[in-house]
Parts: sequence; C-alpha cells; structure tokens
Amino acid sequence: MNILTLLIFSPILFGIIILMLPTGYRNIFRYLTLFATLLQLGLSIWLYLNFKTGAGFAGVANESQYQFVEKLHWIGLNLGGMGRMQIDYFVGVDGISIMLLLMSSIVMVIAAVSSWELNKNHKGYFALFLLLDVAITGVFCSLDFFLFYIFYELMLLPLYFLIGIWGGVRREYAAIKFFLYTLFGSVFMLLVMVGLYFSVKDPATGNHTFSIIQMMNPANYDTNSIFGLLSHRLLFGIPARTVGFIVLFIAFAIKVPVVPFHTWLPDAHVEAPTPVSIILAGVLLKVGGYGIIRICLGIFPEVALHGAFWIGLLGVISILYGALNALAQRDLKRLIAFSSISHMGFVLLGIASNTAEGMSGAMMQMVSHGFLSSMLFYLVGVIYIRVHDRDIYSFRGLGTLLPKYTVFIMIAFFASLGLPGFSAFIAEAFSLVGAFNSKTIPVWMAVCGSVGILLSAAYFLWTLQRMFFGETRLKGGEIWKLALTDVGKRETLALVPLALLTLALGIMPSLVFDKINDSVLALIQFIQVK
Amino acid sequence: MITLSNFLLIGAGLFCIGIYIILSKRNAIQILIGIELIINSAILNLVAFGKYDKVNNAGQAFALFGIVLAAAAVAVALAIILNVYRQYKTIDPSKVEKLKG
Amino acid sequence: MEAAIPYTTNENIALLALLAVLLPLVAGIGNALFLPKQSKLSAWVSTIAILISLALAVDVFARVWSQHTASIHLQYLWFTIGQTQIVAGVWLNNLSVLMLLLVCIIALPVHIYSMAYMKGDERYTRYFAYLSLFCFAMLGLVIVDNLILVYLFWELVGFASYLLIGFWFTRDKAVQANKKAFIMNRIGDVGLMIAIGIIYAMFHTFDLDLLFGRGNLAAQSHIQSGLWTTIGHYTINALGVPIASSSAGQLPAYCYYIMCAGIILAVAAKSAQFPLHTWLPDAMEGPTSVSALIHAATMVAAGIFLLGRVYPMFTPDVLTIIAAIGCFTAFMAATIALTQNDLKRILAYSTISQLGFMVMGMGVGAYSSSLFHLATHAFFKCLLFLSAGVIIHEMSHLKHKHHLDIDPQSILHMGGLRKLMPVTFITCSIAALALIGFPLTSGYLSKDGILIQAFEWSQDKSWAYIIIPIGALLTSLLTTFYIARLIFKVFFGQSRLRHIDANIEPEAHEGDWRLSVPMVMLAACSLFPLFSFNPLEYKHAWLVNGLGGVLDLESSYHILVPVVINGVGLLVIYLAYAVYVKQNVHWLKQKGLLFNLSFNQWYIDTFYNGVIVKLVLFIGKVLYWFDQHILDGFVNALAAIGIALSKVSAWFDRYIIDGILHLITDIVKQAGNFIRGFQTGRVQNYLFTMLFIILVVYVLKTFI
Amino acid sequence: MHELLPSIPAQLKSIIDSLGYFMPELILSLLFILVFVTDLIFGKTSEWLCRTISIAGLIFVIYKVLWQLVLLINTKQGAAYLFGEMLQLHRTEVFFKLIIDVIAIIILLYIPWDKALRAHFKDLSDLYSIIIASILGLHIMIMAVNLLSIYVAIEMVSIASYLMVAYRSDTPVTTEAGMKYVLFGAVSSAIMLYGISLLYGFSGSLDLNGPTFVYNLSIANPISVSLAIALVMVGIGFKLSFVPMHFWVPDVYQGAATPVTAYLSTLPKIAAFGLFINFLHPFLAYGNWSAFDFRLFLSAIGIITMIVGNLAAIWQTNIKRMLAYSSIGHTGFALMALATFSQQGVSALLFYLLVYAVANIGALMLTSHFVNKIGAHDLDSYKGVGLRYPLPSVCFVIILISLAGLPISAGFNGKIMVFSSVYQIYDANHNIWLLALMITGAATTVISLFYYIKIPLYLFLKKNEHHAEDQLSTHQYLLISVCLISLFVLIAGIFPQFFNIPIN
Repeated sequence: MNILTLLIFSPILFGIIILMLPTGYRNIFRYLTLFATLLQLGLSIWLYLNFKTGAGFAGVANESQYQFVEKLHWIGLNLGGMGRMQIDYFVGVDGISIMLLLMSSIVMVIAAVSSWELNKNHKGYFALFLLLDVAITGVFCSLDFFLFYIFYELMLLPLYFLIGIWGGVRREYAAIKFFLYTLFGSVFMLLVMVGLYFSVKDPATGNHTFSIIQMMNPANYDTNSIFGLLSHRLLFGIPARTVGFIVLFIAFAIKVPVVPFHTWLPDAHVEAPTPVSIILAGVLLKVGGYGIIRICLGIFPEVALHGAFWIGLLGVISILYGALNALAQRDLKRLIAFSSISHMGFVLLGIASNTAEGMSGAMMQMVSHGFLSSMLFYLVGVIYIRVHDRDIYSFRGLGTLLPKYTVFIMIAFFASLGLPGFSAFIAEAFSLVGAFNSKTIPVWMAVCGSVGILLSAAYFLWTLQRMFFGETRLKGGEIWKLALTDVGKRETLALVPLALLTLALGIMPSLVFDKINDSVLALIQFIQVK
Repeated sequence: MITLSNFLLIGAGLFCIGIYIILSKRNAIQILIGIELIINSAILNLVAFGKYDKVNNAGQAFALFGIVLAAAAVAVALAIILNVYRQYKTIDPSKVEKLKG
Repeated sequence: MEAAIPYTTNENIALLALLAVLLPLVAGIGNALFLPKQSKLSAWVSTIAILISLALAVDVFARVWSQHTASIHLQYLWFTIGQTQIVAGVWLNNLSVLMLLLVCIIALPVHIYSMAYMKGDERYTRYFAYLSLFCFAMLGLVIVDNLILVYLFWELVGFASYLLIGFWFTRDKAVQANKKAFIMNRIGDVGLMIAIGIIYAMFHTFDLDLLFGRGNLAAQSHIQSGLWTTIGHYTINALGVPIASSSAGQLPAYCYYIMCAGIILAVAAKSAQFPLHTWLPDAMEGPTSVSALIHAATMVAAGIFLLGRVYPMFTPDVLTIIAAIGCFTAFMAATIALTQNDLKRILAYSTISQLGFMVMGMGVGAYSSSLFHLATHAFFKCLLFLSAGVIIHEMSHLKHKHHLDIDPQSILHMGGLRKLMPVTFITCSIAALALIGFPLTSGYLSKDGILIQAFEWSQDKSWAYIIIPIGALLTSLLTTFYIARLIFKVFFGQSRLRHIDANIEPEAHEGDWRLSVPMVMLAACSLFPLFSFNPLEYKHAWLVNGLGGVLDLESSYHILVPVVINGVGLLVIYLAYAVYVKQNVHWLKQKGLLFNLSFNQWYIDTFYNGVIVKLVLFIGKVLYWFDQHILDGFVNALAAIGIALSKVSAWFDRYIIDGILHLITDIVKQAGNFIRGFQTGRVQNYLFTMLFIILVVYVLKTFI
Repeated sequence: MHELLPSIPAQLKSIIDSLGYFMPELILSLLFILVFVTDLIFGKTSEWLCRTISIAGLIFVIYKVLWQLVLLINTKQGAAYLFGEMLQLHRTEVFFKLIIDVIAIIILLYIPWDKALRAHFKDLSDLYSIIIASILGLHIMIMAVNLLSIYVAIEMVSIASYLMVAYRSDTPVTTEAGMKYVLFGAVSSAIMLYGISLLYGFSGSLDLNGPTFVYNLSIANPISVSLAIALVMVGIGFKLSFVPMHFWVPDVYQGAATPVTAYLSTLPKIAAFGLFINFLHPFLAYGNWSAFDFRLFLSAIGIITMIVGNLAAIWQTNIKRMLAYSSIGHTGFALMALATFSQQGVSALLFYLLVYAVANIGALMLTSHFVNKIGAHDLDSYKGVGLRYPLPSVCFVIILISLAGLPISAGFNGKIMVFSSVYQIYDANHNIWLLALMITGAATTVISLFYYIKIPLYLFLKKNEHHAEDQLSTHQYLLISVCLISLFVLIAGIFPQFFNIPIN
C-alpha cells in the first residue's frame, strides 16, 4: 500500500474505532487519537528521511520527479459530448510539500496532546479531530485539483463544528463567519477549477483532466480554450487567465489570511478551543500559502510574475497592518492572532520576490510559524485553562509566580520576533533578502517589510513587560495565585519539542533547505521562463 | 356567415371574463365558474379550429377530453372547498390565509 | 555542518579562536541547565571559561597580529539556499584579533568582580549564565566572516544586554529600561538588515572577506550618473582565491544611500549615538558590573567595530556625515554630563561622549586612532564603572545601616571617601586622568590622535569643516571638567552625609580582593606602557601601526593639540577643584610665588563662576532637558503615534471590513424579505401577481 | 364516416403494436384497479395489504420498464411511437420512468411512517390507489408528444395530486393548502388549455413531431405564437413550479402531509422536466425557429427562480417551508441544465434530479422523524437536539450537504455535471445568458448556505434550556431508511460513475 495513502487515511480507521466505542471511554479516545497522530508522525518522518533530493527530484511541473506517487483512476463520469470526466486519485510529494507535511503532522500531535483538557462530548470531538487530520494531510499530498478541492472543503466541516460546539462565548458567530468566509472563496475556486478542467487535455488519454501538473504545462491547453495561454480570451474585459489567478488567489488569501480577507481569523482564534487554534494557526494558514505556491504560481506563472507587485504590496500591508493591530490588543490570544497575520505577510513578500532566497524564506517561514504559533497558542491555552482569563491587563509579574512558564513564553516570544538562532530569524531574514534582491518588487517594500520586525519586537516586549515582569499583581487575587500552577509534565512534554524544533531549525536551517532547494529552484526557473 | 374570427373573438372574450372573475370574486365557487369559462373558451377554439383540420376531427375529440377532465377537476375542487368550509366556515379565498410568509 | 572548504593555511589558529568563542557559550548553557539557582560553582565555571578564552585569545593574537601574512579565513558551509551557499566561518585579521583579545581582557576582571558584587542574589547562577551568553555573543561578533552571522551576533548581543539590564525584573524601572534598550537597538537592527539586503542584492555575497578584505568588492564599486555599479562579482575557487565572475552588478544610486543610512542607523543604535542614544543612561538600571562590561567597554563599542568592518564602503561625503554625528553626540553628551548627580549617569553620558569621539574619528579618517581609542577607553571606562560600583555598594551599605532616605548613587551625598577607600580613589583617579587624556595615560595617546587627525582632516577643506575638530576639542575640555567634578565631589572634602545627620560616622572600606584586584588590574592597563613605549607620540603605538597606522604628514597640530588639551585641561581641573573643594584660598597664600597667578585665578575663578560655569551649566541643563523631553519625547511620541495608528487600524478592521461583510449579508436578507412579501397567503393575489408578471414580460418582450 | 373506414385496420394494427411498448402503463392501470378493489373488499384492515400490493406491482413495473430498454435496442433509431404519434419512447423516457418508479416506491414506503398522516381517521389504502393512478399519469406525461396526450397526462397528475394534498380533510392548514393548490392548478391548466387551443389553431395539428407543426407555427404571426407558447408554459411551469408559477409551493408544501410534500417536490417535477424536453425537441430540431427564444426564456426563468427560491428561504423558520423554497431554487438550477439543449445536459439533468429527489425525500423524512419524536416543526424546536439524537442529526447534516452541493456528496457531483454541461455549450457559443446562469448558480449556492447551515447550527451549536421530553416514539424504519439515503448520498458523491445515466 502506498505510504502517502496510508498517511492520509490511517486516522480514519481510528476515527471509526472511536465512533464504535461507547461514549464513556474518554481516556481511550484520547490515547487512540494521540496514537493515530503519532503513527502519522512516524510515517511522515520516514517520508522525510527517505525523501530523495537532487535536480532529478525537483518535482513542481514535472510529474516524473514527484516521489511516493500513487495514481489511481477514481471518477470516470461519462460526459457525452466531451469525453469522460477523468478524475484521478493522484497523490505525491515534492520539496514544496514534504516539509509542510512533516510540520503539520508534528503540529497535529501537539494539538492532540493539548486536547486533554477538553471536558465535553469527547467522542464527537476526537472523531472530528481525526477527520480534520485526514483532510489536512490530504491537501498537502494531492496532485489532482479535484482531489485537492475535496480535501480543501473537507477541512471546513470539522472545523465548523469544532469551533462551534467546543468554542467560547461567541462561538456560533465565529464558526459561521469562518465557514462562510472560506466557502465564499472555494465556491469561486470551483468555477475556475471547472474552467481549467475544460481547458486542459491529458496528452496521454486525450481526456480533459484535473491533474495540477498537466495544468502547469501550457502545451496541454486546448487551442482557444478559456484559460489557454495562447488563446487570449477575455472575461468581463479582463484576460481570462488573470481572472482565474485572482479568483484562486483570493480563495487562498482568505486562508492565509491576507489583509483585507483576514477578519475571520481573530474571531475564530479567540473563540476556538486551544487545540483548534493550534491547528488553525499551525496548519490551516499554511494551506493557504501552499495553495498560492503550488496552484496560483504553478498554473498561472506569468500572471503571478506580472502581479508580483500587487502580491508583494498585500504582503507588506499584512505585515504592518497585522503588527499595528497586535499593538492595540489587550486580549493575549487576539494579539497572537494578529501577529500571525503579520508573520504570514512575510510569506507573501517572499513569494512575490520571485527569487530563490525569497521563496525559500517563505517556505521556511511557513514551517517555522507552524511550530511557533502552535507553541504560542498552547501557552495561551495553559494560562486560560488555569484562570479562564486572557486579558493582558489582569496579569502582572507572572515571572516570579510561574518561572518555567515564563521561560517558555520568552522562548516563544523572542523566537517569533525573529531573534537569531531561532527559525523565524532565518525565515524572515531571507524573505527580506529575497525581497531586496528581487527584480519584481521595489526596494521600499522590502524596507517596509523590515519595519515589521521592529513592530513585532514592540508588541511582544510590551506584553512581556506588562504581564510577566514587575511585582506580581493579579486581577483574581489570591484565588488566581493558587490556580496559577506552573506548567505540568504533559505541558512541558508538548512545549519542549516545539522549542527545540524552532531552535534546531534556526541553527541548522539545512534541515529544511536541503529538502526544498531543488524544488524552489525548479519553481523559480519555471516561473521566470514564462 | 359566421367566420372563424368570430369564434376566436368570443373565445378571447370568454377567456378575459374568466380571468376577471378569477381575480375579482370573493367566493371559491365563483372562481371555479371563472375557470370553467376559460376552459370553455379553449374548447370553443378547439372546435372552431377543428373544422379546418381536414385529416381527422382532432379538435372535437380534444374538446370532449377537455370537458370530461374539467368536470373531474371541478368535482375534486368542490369536495375540497367543502372541506375548507367545514374548517374555516367561509369559502372566501382571501380569508383563508393561515399559510403565508 | 558539512566538510570544511579547504581555505586557510593555518586552520588551527582559526579553530583556537572558535574555541575561545564557544567556551563561554558552553559555560552559560551549563550554568543555566545543570546548576541550582544559587551556586558558587556557576561563577567559577563562567570565570574559568573566560579565563581559558583569554589564554586562547592571547595565543591567537600573538600569532596573527601584524604577521603581515594574509588574514586567516576558515569557513564551513552552513546551509545552501537556492544556489547561494551561506557559509559560517572565522575571519581573523588584526582588527578582529584585537577585539577578541580586548573583550576577553575586559570580561575577565568583570567576572571576578561580579562574584563579589552579585553575592547573595537569589538568581546568582542565572546572572553568570547571562554573562557568559553575552561574552559568547560579543566574541562571536568580532570574529565571524559574513554579514548574516554579523547580524546574528549583533542581535544576540542586544538580547544578552536585554536580559542583563532587566536582570532584576521585579523593578519596573529596570524592565522599562530593557524594553527601551531592546527596541531602540531593534531600530538599528532593522537598519543593518536593510543594509545587508542591499549589499547582497548588489554583490551577491555576504562574505566580509570578499566585500572588504581580499575581495575588496566594496572599494571597487563606484557611483556615477545615478547608478551604483561594481566591476564584477567574486566567487571563491577551491583554493580560496577570489576570482571575478563575469556579471557586473548595478543598482540605482539611492540604494547605496539607503544602505549607508541603514549602517549609520545600526551604529547609532548600538553605540548610542545621537539621536538613538537615550537608551544607554536608562540601561544603568542593570547591575553595575554589567554596565561596566556591556554599556561601557564592549557592546557599545560594537558600533565602532562595525564601522571599522565596513569602512571601505563609505564615500567621503558619507564619512563627513558620520563625523558630524559623532562630533555632535560627543559634545551634547559631555555638556549633559556636567549637570548630572547620579554617579552612573555621569559615566553613561561620558561613555556616549567618548563613543561620539570614536565615531567622529572614523568619520575624519582616523581609522586606526579611533579603534585605538576604543581599546583604551574600554579599559578606563570599565574601571570607572567598577569603582563606581564599589562606591555605590558602600553607600547603600551606609544607607541601610543608618536607615537614611538617600539615593546611594547620588554624588551629592558622597565626599571624603578619599581616605576611607584609598585603592578605589587611586584607581578611579587614574581612570579619570586617562579619560581626560592626561599624559602618561593611555587616553592621552588615543584621544590626541583623533583630535590631531581631525584638525588635519579639516585643514584642506572649506572653513565650515573646522567646526568638527573645534567641537571635539571643546568636548574634551568639558570631559575634563565633569570628570574632575566627579572625582572631587566623591573623594574630596567632607562626607556630605553629615549635612543630613550630624552624628553619622561614615565608615566605609574597600571590598574584598575580588573587588579590588580587578580594579588594580584595569588601572595598570590604563597607563601608557601597555600601548606604546613613547608616552607622548601616538603614532608609535603598536596598536595604531598594527591597524594600518596613520599617514604621516607633519603639521603644527602635533605640537599644538596636546599642549592645548593638557594646558587648558589642567586649568579646567584646577577650576573644578576650586569650584568643588572650597579651601583653596589658604594654600594659595602659602605659595607666594604663585600669588598673582592665584589672584588672576581668583579673577578667572569669579569670571568662570559668574559667566562660563553658569552658561555651561545652563547649556547643560537645556541640553539635558532637550534630551529628556525632545528626544525621549520624540521616541515616546513615535510610540504614541504607533499606538494611535494601531487603534485606528483596529477600528477600521472592526467597522469597515467587517462592516462590508455584514452589509452584503443584510442586502441578501432584505432581498429575501422583499420576495417573501409576495407570499401573502391569498391565492388570488398569487394568481394576480403571476398573471401580471407574465403579461408585463410578454408585453415588454413583444413591443420593445 | 366512409372516408374513415379504410384507415381503421391500420389504426387498429398500430394500436396492437403499440401495446407491446405500453406494458408498464397497462400494468399500472391494472394495479390501480387491483389496489382500489382490495381497499373496497378489505376495508379498514387493508392498509398494509394495499401497500404491499402496490409496491410489488411497482417492482414489476420497473422490471417491465427495464425490459423496454431491450425492446428499444431492437427497434430502428432506438425509438418507438405509440398510438399514432401520441406517445414516444426513447432511452431518455425510459430512464425518467425508472427514476419515477424508484422514487415512487420510496414514497410508498414512507407514507405510513409519518405519524400525522397515520393518525388520519380513515386508513391510507385509498391514498395508495391515488398514487398509483398519478404514477400512470406521470408515465404518460413523460412519453407524451401530442398536445392532447400532454393535456390529459397533466390533468391526470393534477387531479391525483389535488386529492393527495387535501387528503387530511380534518386539519385546517391541509384543506387550505388543498384549496390553494386546486385553484392554482385548475387556473393554470385552464390557461394552458387555452394556449394549446391557440397552438392547435396556428399549427393545424396536435402532433408535436408532425411534419407541419413547427413549420406552420414559424410562418404564423410570431407575436400570437409566442403568446400561445407562453400560455402553454404556464401549465408546465405550474408543475415545475418555477417563477412566477411558484407561489403555491411554500403554502402547499407546508400545509400538506410530509410524505405528500415529498411526493409533490419530486415526482411531478421530474416528469414535467421529461415533458418539457419532449415539448422543446421539435422546435430545436427545426432549423430557423425565431418566434420564441427558448434559451433566453429558460435562462431568464432559471436565474430568477434560483434567486427567488434561495433568497426567500433565508427567512423561513418552518423546516418544510424552507425546504419548499430550496426546492424552488433547485428547479432553477435544473433549468440551467435544460437550457443547454444537449444530450449531456439531459444526462446531467437526470443525475441532478435523481440526487435532488433522493436527498429532498431524505430531508423531509427527517423532518417527520423529528416531528414524530419531539413534535418539532420549527427551527427553534431543533435547538440542541443534535447532541441528544446524534444519528439522525448527522444524517441531516450529510443530506443538507448534498442539497447545498458541497463536495463528496451526490449533490456536488450533480452540480458539477450541470455546470460542466452548461460550460461546454458556453465554450462553444459564448452565450452571455449561459455565463450569467453559471455565475448565478455559483452565487446562489453560496446564498443557499445561509439557510442550510441554520439547521446544523440549531441542532448542534445552539443550546436550549428546557429539554422537550420526547414523549412520542417513531418508526425505526424511518431512521434506517434515512441512514440508507445518506449513505447513498455519500457513495454517489465519492463514486458518481455508478449512478451516471448513459444516454444513447
């Protein structure tokens, strides 16, 4: 059995087992889920170790260079006049997806661990959790647009319930907002997908195909098909390919999220339970970035090249806007949510630069932010579970009260404000270097981007000084003092690996870059050619 | 000599009257009568046209079907209106408006 | 890390240097992870680590310094990004080995001193862990071979200082201070990052050796007709010989100026130059030993070091700007220092002023001299802080003993400590003399060097340039004044505690050997022999020559400047003495020979008191106010603007963007409601609507 | 009379031949009589008996319908014309009939599981006979290609459904619904009859596929012809319930007993689409037909119907009413497929209708399940039910997903197929209307989520303070069949090709 298939669908088995078991067995559910995620982690580590590098395995637009590929005929609907509707079950990884795959499976383990504190309807929760796990893994693996889309949609449903049932006070609002926001994007993505489907023919079979890789090759487009490169067709007076790119970009930009498509994120984060915030920030945002790189850039490279200025602009705006907003927050979780927006802006900047440095920086940023945001949200969760309050102003001088916790929070904060030695530094530094080095975006964007680093320092340090230093003073008084116990064993167990990971990536970035370099180079070259 | 157009005009007239009755009357039975008028206008047309249909007397045949089915429909309708009267003690359609919105 | 690129003949020297850097890190990690909160052992771990580093540094220094071989460059492949290989390596030339040695020499006594100074603190171990971390970062900064690593250590240094300033994190002032310090340093980091980005975009390498060393790319780039061009990129072949690769880089000229601005910003932040200097005085909230090491000797010098590293990059006009900044900072800080009463603040401002000197030195092309001054200054300023530490220690001891409500750092309450703490007094005065630039001290050599070259630099330029050397001269006089004032107020006269409470017996005594030994050591280092056997001619200092020496043009300044400095300097000291120690008149009379002189002096004395001093004090006050309100105010204003901006954008976020979303949904809902309106429940209305619609559509369709 | 004599034997012969292709319908008529008689003989106790008989009969009918496929293969050009061009039989018609019969069986099963209907004072056996009769009508409707047969078929179905809607004469709303339905239906069929008479007049023939039919129309005055066609459309529109003939839908769906609603929302619609296809065919086949632009007509109607249906549904609090509006929206979407005038469009339409019908019946089954269980008619009474009855609630979610057309559900594939068929035509001739159709389809899909989401929202997310104790009980079969339906929806979502109808 193909390892990717195993990786994707193994959680479903556990999900079914959980559904079979009677409602009472909380611990069994927990341990089953944990085991499922650990199994997945093991598999993806195996993938990582056996992932071959070298120009011959770059992947991107070259089907033969993907690894661990499995391709089965899935749907063969007969569409009368237009041949058979050919949808394949087509999975495989290249340098662009492998790291994200590994990262997400690690984050899922952390999320599973952090699900321990939940105290309501465990059965449903863990079943949905595993379903979400399947969808996320599937998105990163699937090379067939249809399959991708299905996994992409499949992510919404569990999240909708996870936020809506296990969430905070305004959970219904948050859930619906999140759901409609993302769905808005994906419905129009559906249209573009259908359009692409009818424009592209698989040279082998002569049928139309959903294969993303086939879509990357301009030779496969029908003459004067709507998205054909040579047939300069217009939609509403705009070149059709541009429209397609914009629509797809918006769909993913909502996930990333890019200002101004971001307003679902703070609400969703604030209302979601800790593990869900971890997954949201750690993995889902990356799905957006991954989509932009794999699909928007892959299928519409020339549009991406011409639109680089606007992508970069959005990136810079997100960086500054998110950071400034973070400065204005007093809810710790909301602050971190906005900081995520700011940090994901660097991904866009790196992508827009169209340089190897920038692109690699963006990839690195996605991986590192995956770990860091999980860590940050986990830490917020730790304190929230203790006293059910996240208001920065109701804490003071936690440093003396929770020394270990403070150490972790300082690691997380300084790592994510880009202190050298941690992964975020490499990521942001090289996104910026790429931006400076770029032919496609002006220097001032890079400069503004660097200002983002300054702002992030400002809000993180302010929070540190406000919450953790000074004499201990708590809103809840003595009761809180008793409630606020330092991080426990399980929490340490979850936090230490994350801290070590970001440190390791900061000191040995080659762990990531060695795997992605070839693909990034191939991608850059692929874009430049257009 | 009565030409085809006369029939058609009468038919059109009946149709319009029927429509008017349907829209204006405050009594279900009368509405049924209006419907009958429309059907009759149609039947009149059919018969009139049927005269010019050389092949077979399709028009007339159709007319017969029309009459029968209209009768059936009216029978059902009357039964239902009776039920309505039982429940609402009125057969003014504008007063029977529990279901709306 | 991958296999070493075979690059250097004497690899093991570089490895020694590397070892010297890594030892403190090991010590720090060991302390942080494995030792209990308060263990004497930790201090020894760190100290021994730094001691070994010192030994290694000496060895490395001895082998590298002015062996006129090519500089030693050992590099490993760190990681590859795209096609660019990012290397991690050690690049040893005279500058770096000098800094290596310097940092170690300064760090060792501070370690020893800290053992006693931090005694009994409940986070003793943590303190030494931080200190070692700092040493690691600082040492790393001086020997690394490419810009990425420079940035890395550049910021780590800042981080370490953040930790140490806020070491007593329960004090609000301390945490405010370290936040301020880190953020203002971050401004500099942003500048550096921008500079690095542009340099890379231009030269496609981060390698310092290629850029400023043998590759010498920076010097070969030139600006003309709005374009910044370089003759070609370099790549390193297997033998490590830089070879030109074909493609020539070209960027618009403004990129060059942005780059320079970035570097200047970085320097200004790290070495507390105008306008980013305000963090340094606040940083004095940290332990005094920390101030001595980080905020007097080493970290703040990093800016100068960076200038030294990238020196070839600058065109004359940029250098002029640098000089101007340095000069202004020096002057401003000095004037401020005149009016301070907080011991450590005076020293802080004096540090700023001296750093300004060095920056100016760089600006006027006195490259080697200003690095020379960096070295000498490190010693005596560190020493000043250490002695200040001892004094403050004693004062607070007194304070607690007599339950007085005084600020132990204020020099207003001191005085007469001369007899009580002789060692401190002597060492402190040596340092003070060195600061003044008194002959036979190291300060004399370095400071005069800068001044002379400043004059030489200005002479062949238009008259306006003369302002800079003059300003510098003035500054050094002011320096003389305030340091003299400090000495007199602290050590001479009677203890002013008596004014508060007559029957206090201000007994104070030297700390134990761990306090005094380092001070003596440093005092020795503040004298001339260490640097030059000719106590009067800076050109003969081995250090200056080692750093490329100075162009040897004979000018009158070589005589003039030292004479003026020291002549006037003496007067100033005397003036200070007269001002602050009031029993001068009597012993004037005893020496009849000098009577007139003393008379005149009295005249000058009154004149000074009446006009100059008042004026200077006034200027000092104004500038201090300026510093406190305008500059700090400016920074706060920036912060305020930032906050306001963020508030606005938050509002925008809530009302506009979300608003649009809600608007759409509302429109949809209203439309639904409208349609629902037709569902009146009356079958005849239904029929009517239906027929009406059909009719209308039909009519429209047919007749239009 | 004399001139008729020679033609009689030929006509008799054609009738005899036709009977071979008319078996299912004949069986249906016999079945009707059988059920009717059993009801009379066994009286009150005969409910289950009638039900078994009719279901068994229907299964036999299905067998016969399948047999027709075989028959058709033997015929030339795969088509048969019965009773002198009265009815026609292609594979398309056969498949329509199959779908009709299958769904009819589901509904027959479903009827007695609905508490409200069961509680009716007299038992349901006559309802079965009515349904059988209506199915006969539906069959004819699908096959009709003659104005006369069209009218007769429509009337058969209408009268049957009048009776079914008004079946529960003991509750006010039902009778009200019945009255509205009958009046609306009678009026629209009368108007259609008038239109038919005009068509007859202009063309001089009742046979749609007749040689002169379209030709005569095309040379007649276009204005009056288009009027005539518009009037005919009123009749068809009443069955399809597209705008502006949709007004009766919400009231009647809400008022009628839930199984009847299930019947109304599926069977007549499907049959009407079959009828529509046949009605359109001659006009499209004829070369230069300009009097009445069917594509414009269908597109405009489709767009407005989608918009109206989905927008109005947002406000509904009564589940059945909401589903009624959503079904209007679905009609609009299906019209999109019809507007392609292509084989592929038809097959997409078939798939879409099948999926929609099954899902819609499932949804209605669930509503009656919750009515049975906790007497919940409105959204508010669904609060927090999901956690108490997870299984039906999850099924509800799945079925709603399919109705909304989210991926890996049958509904999604249906929408995909419709979209792709439309897109194919659009790609060939850049008809702006088709583009508009597609965009509206996408947009209204999003809008539809506003109200589809409401149900899961109330089921799972909303908390209700006082738990309405479920004093009532329900049929386990109902739950089982719902599970089966949701399973089908999922399977047809993941492996649609199994349910893909191969036309020609």
